[in-house]
Amino acid sequence: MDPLRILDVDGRLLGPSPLPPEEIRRLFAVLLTVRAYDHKASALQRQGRLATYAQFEGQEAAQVGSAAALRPDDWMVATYRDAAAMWMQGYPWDNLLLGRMGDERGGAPPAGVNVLPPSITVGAHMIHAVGLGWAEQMRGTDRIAITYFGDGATSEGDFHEAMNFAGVYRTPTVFVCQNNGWAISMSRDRQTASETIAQKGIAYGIPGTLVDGNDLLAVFAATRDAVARARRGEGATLIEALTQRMGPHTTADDAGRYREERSLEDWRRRDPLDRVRRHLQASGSWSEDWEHEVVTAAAAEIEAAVGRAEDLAPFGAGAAFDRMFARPTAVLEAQRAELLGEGKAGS
Amino acid sequence: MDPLRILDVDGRLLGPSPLPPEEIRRLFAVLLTVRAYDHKASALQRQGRLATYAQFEGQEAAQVGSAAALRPDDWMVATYRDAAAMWMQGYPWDNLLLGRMGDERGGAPPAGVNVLPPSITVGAHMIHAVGLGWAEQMRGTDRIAITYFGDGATSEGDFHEAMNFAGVYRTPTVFVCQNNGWAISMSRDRQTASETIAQKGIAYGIPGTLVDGNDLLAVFAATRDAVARARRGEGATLIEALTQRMGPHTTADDAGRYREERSLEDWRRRDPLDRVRRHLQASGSWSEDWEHEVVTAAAAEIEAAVGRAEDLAPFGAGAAFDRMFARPTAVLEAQRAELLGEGKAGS
Amino acid sequence: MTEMNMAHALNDALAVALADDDRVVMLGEDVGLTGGVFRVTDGLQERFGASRVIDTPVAESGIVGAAFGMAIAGMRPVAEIQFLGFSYPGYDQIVSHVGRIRNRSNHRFTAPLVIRMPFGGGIGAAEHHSESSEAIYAHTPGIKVVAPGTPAAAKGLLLAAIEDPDPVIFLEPIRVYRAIKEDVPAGRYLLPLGVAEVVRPGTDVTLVAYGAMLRDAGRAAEALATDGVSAEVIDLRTLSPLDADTIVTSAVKTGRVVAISEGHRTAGIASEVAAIVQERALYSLLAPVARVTGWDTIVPLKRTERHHIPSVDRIVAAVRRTLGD
Amino acid sequence: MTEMNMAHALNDALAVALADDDRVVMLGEDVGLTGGVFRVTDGLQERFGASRVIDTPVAESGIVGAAFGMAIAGMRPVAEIQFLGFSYPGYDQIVSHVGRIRNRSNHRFTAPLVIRMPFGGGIGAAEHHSESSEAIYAHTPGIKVVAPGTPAAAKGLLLAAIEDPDPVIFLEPIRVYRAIKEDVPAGRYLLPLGVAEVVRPGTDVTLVAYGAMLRDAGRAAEALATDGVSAEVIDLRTLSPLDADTIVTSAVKTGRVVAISEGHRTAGIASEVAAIVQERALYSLLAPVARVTGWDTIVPLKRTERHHIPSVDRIVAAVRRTLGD
Ligand SMILES: Cc1ncc(C[n+]2csc(CCOP(=O)(O)OP(=O)(O)O)c2C)c(N)n1
Ligand SMILES: Cc1ncc(C[n+]2csc(CCOP(=O)(O)OP(=O)(O)O)c2C)c(N)n1
Ligand SMILES: [Mg+2]
Ligand SMILES: [Mg+2]
Repeated sequence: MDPLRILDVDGRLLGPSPLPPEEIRRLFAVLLTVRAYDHKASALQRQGRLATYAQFEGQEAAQVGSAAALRPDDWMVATYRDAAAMWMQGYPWDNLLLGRMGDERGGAPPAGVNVLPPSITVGAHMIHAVGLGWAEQMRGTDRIAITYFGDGATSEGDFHEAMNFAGVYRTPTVFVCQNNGWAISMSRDRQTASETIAQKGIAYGIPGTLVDGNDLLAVFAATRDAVARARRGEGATLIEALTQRMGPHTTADDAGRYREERSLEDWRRRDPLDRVRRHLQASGSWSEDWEHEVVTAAAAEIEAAVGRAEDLAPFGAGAAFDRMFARPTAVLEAQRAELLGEGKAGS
Repeated sequence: MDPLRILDVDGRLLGPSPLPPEEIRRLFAVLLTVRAYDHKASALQRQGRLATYAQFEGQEAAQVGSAAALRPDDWMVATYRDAAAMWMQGYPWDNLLLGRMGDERGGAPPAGVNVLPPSITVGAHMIHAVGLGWAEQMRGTDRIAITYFGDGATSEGDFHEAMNFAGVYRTPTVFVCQNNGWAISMSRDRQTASETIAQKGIAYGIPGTLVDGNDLLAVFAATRDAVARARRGEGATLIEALTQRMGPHTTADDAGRYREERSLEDWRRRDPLDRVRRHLQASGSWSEDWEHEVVTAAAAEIEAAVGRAEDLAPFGAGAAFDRMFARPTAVLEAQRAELLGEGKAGS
Repeated sequence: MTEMNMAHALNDALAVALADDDRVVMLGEDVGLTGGVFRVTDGLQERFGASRVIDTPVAESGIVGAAFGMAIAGMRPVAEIQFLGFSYPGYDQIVSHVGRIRNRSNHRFTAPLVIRMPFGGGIGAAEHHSESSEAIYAHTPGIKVVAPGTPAAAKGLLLAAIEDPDPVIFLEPIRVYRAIKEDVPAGRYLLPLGVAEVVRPGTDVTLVAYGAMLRDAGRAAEALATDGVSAEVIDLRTLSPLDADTIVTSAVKTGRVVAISEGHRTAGIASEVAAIVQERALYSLLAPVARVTGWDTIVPLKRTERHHIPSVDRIVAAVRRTLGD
Repeated sequence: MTEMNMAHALNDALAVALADDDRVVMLGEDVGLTGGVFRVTDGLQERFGASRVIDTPVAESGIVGAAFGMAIAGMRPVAEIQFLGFSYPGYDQIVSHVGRIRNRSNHRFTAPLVIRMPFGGGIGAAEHHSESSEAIYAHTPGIKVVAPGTPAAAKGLLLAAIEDPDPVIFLEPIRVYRAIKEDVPAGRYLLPLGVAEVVRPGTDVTLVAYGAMLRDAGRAAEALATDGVSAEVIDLRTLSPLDADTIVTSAVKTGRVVAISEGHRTAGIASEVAAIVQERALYSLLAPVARVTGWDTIVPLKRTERHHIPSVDRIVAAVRRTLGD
């Protein structure tokens, strides 16, 4: 299988563009914005203002290209590394940051945003997207569900069960695997003896597509087709986006222990932003000023979100008891009272 | 994919036989024997002398043909429906019967028999075969491990993890899926949208083979090749044996609720014993007297095993406490004393 | 009111829920065509269609995970796991996801689903089919755990579980399914979750039980009554959250408590009952709270299973010990 | 004797086991190349090779299941699960298979494996990374559960777990890994499983603790000592089987017990301690056994996690309540 590629590393179209020029320009601005966020979040982590953070540098096209193919009301179920995709689907920076600051309100995007909080455990969340899409099918809407996961996640049993259910019930689910080469220190070739991840679809009667994950247009085209198929009621698709995580696994990881720095050189040449910039440059629709403007505006927006998130007063001591059920049970109320010193055990 | 077939329903060879005539004759005797067991066990269950029993009628060739390809010291990890394969690998009738009578000693075959007690849960046991074979690999033996499972079991996440580990570590594992068309009331075509189960191997870099599971010789040939591959250190193979369970799921099941009786007509013509009998008849190496002799001897042997199993005095009241650890813990000893009325709580 | 056994009462409850609320769907292994291994869902697929009563592949994690997704999207799924012992492959979905989404999203997303599971032994079934590990789910935050002991309670609690805005694990005592009949109210009938019931008043000792053990607690109370011992029997009904007030009120009154559970002893439901009673009623206790439970062993197979499940004799003997006899 | 922190002591134990016994192999996610997320296995793959210290795919059920198969075949696998919260996808393998093969086969097959898991909170980690659900494993028959609180105990117990003929879940308190140092004996050093230790003698009250809470129990004892209250501190070390005798002996002596656990309260380890103490020492008790535990809520994220984990203040307050202050 050769991966689908539309934009080569020099920014040249290898075939008809799936997107009009203005839209490519808009998505380049998005790429710049999400990279600005990624850098900002890493910086905040270094300053101790965020807990562990999982960078997505290198994977921007895979996330932005795929999310660009969605309708605003579609469901999204993604991971700790998918802030770019989530943001595109309406999940505010504020929430993403709050989550990383260790505040449960990070998991609560505004009403109408159908994006679940990022999955921290690996593997379990894909079947949730199957269930969400299935429910929409039952209710007769044409809403679909997209789920993001890594190469490592494909080893979990839950990947298998999710794909199998999606195949059997032809649920409107788009499975996007960002194969970034690594699951922490485990390289892709030792994660599974399957030649590609895309071919795993065969085991479920689900078409698998291999795309250059650093090619915004290829990722968009593949996802657009998968979304259209799902919306038409024809079932799920598995997309493998070949990419590379340029940073460590998280800010707590030392990638030097398992990855040679020079193995990244080739990937740097394939940077997902550079090739879109070259493409825009070639058609004269890019300028340094414009890029600067976009980045500055994004930085300001993100900065404002950081401010809001940091200013949000933490929950009170007893708040956890309120988050368990629609109404706290008597057991929880008694424990809250104990915590707050109002109750006396053994009385 | 066309299933491998060597012996057609009329008992004619479609290619060279993988087994010499005497061996085919011997295995026909085995087929007769295991069918005699299956019928006897069903009868015992009806008399209330066994608990629920899972018949394997129709699947004899799949089990006998594959187990015939093993060395006596190879590991076997099979299910509640695989008594025939287990018996061939040395698991005594006594133990199989004891298990069905609800006695833990059923799970203890004699020393030297490398067959685990039958797996009652669906799916979890395949990875055990991976671990067993892996351990043999580590110790430098050329012992392999075979595991049996059904079409339904391929939907469990553990099937996926087992196949993936076997692929990654090239463990000496032979995966034998008896696709008998059903998982209780769920037909194979609704279990997975994959066209075949054999093709699921592609997802793990493991070769998949589809065989006529009612063809003793085809099953033998496919398993022989898979075992040889595993023994040579070349890794695992997935074999899908197409067959049909002719009885209900278990003696507690009413197959009439989900399967049309006439859907079995075609399968009756493909009976795994009939075609071997026809083959032997054609070469003049079968007689009614001989078959009668074999069945009578088998019946006597099984009857004797039933007697021994039924005569075995049940465990005493406190025995469960002895089976938990090499030596019972103080907690267990206290509980045993309580059960036996020697201890007084609250004293 | 009709006389029903528990399997029938549960079937009735499911039919009511499916008829009353479009959002209710059922899914599980063999729930449709065959009506489930215990026939609890008998006839429901025929009546409500294969898209409301869904036969699934053999994949417990998938069943729970898909139901969870459906619930978030606004459905009211009722998932069936064939036996409690087969819920373990779906354990991560239950503990890590079903019980957490409300907390994780600060109420923005919720998972109002019910996971039904037959539980307990006593029918000489194969290994894994006689589990009574409800304590592990009671220990899990974010999930309610319900275990009825009688047909009417089964119906009222199941309908309440389906209407509850949060996830509920609903445990059905296997050996009670067809063992007892009683009058069950027709139509929509609700019993509150989290509320235990004094099913037999008494003055000398409190027997705390649930599920299949409720019947044996009642039998023990009968036996004790003929000897002049008045036992109060409490049906817990909900194992999480436990109705501590009902237990403690009774303990204060009788001064003696026997906590009965078919589950393993260590860190089990009976341990929790004992911990609560000594915590809140120590100075009323005339004897230690006795635990009559399954042992810390695997449930033995048919031939010796009877030594594992608490018997009426063991309950009576425990009562006698607390009475100092 | 060398001064070591717990991570170092565990690494030392693993090196001893790998060096002494060919049958010992390690497997888990990232245990080899990176030496594990907490560096507990640092350098072991380099020293013993990639076939003895095995990096695996991300598949907890596969890790446990494969290790289980290896153990049956005669190896002594030590599996690592990256965090206790990630053991749930492997839960079925642990409960349905690892803890059962000896019973299922009446001793014919056994599974001497160790499953190591970091547990507990206190470092402001992401969701699922701060679990303290050890009670669910303690409730599971056929498995021993060990949870050291100090570096030397960690080494002695881990080596004993590896040599044990039965499966052991070995829980390593995350926030202790590098928090304390003490002298750790060199080479093969064994501490018995199932034996609790009185780590501080006292007369007025017994504090029962384990894992990371042991340190806080000690601090509480210090604080109480300055007020003239003499607290005895027991390090449980093994959670299953619990060393009831040591607990009860102390309870009889002091008449007051505070059971401390970071885990959830309902049907937790502290509940079991309370149940045992009231069962065997009721008439010695001067006050109810107090439970100081994590709440029945999901462990909150970083910003409010501190309200969940029992603090020294909460322990002291509980002691004061039992003293009637
Ligand atoms: C069930 C579970 N097991 C293990 C982990 C620890 N863990 C976090 S991320 C990760 C690697 C995942 O790799 P991949 O799926 O490729 O995603 P990536 O991090 O590369 O985006 C692991 C093992 C976890 N979070 N959940
Ligand atoms: C984990 C688990 N889930 C469900 C069951 C109940 N069950 C027993 S057999 C069976 C069907 C299995 O079908 P298949 O794998 O095709 O094997 P077959 O019975 O046809 O031989 C089911 C669902 C079980 N034993 N274990
Ligand atoms: Mg990856
Ligand atoms: Mg089958």
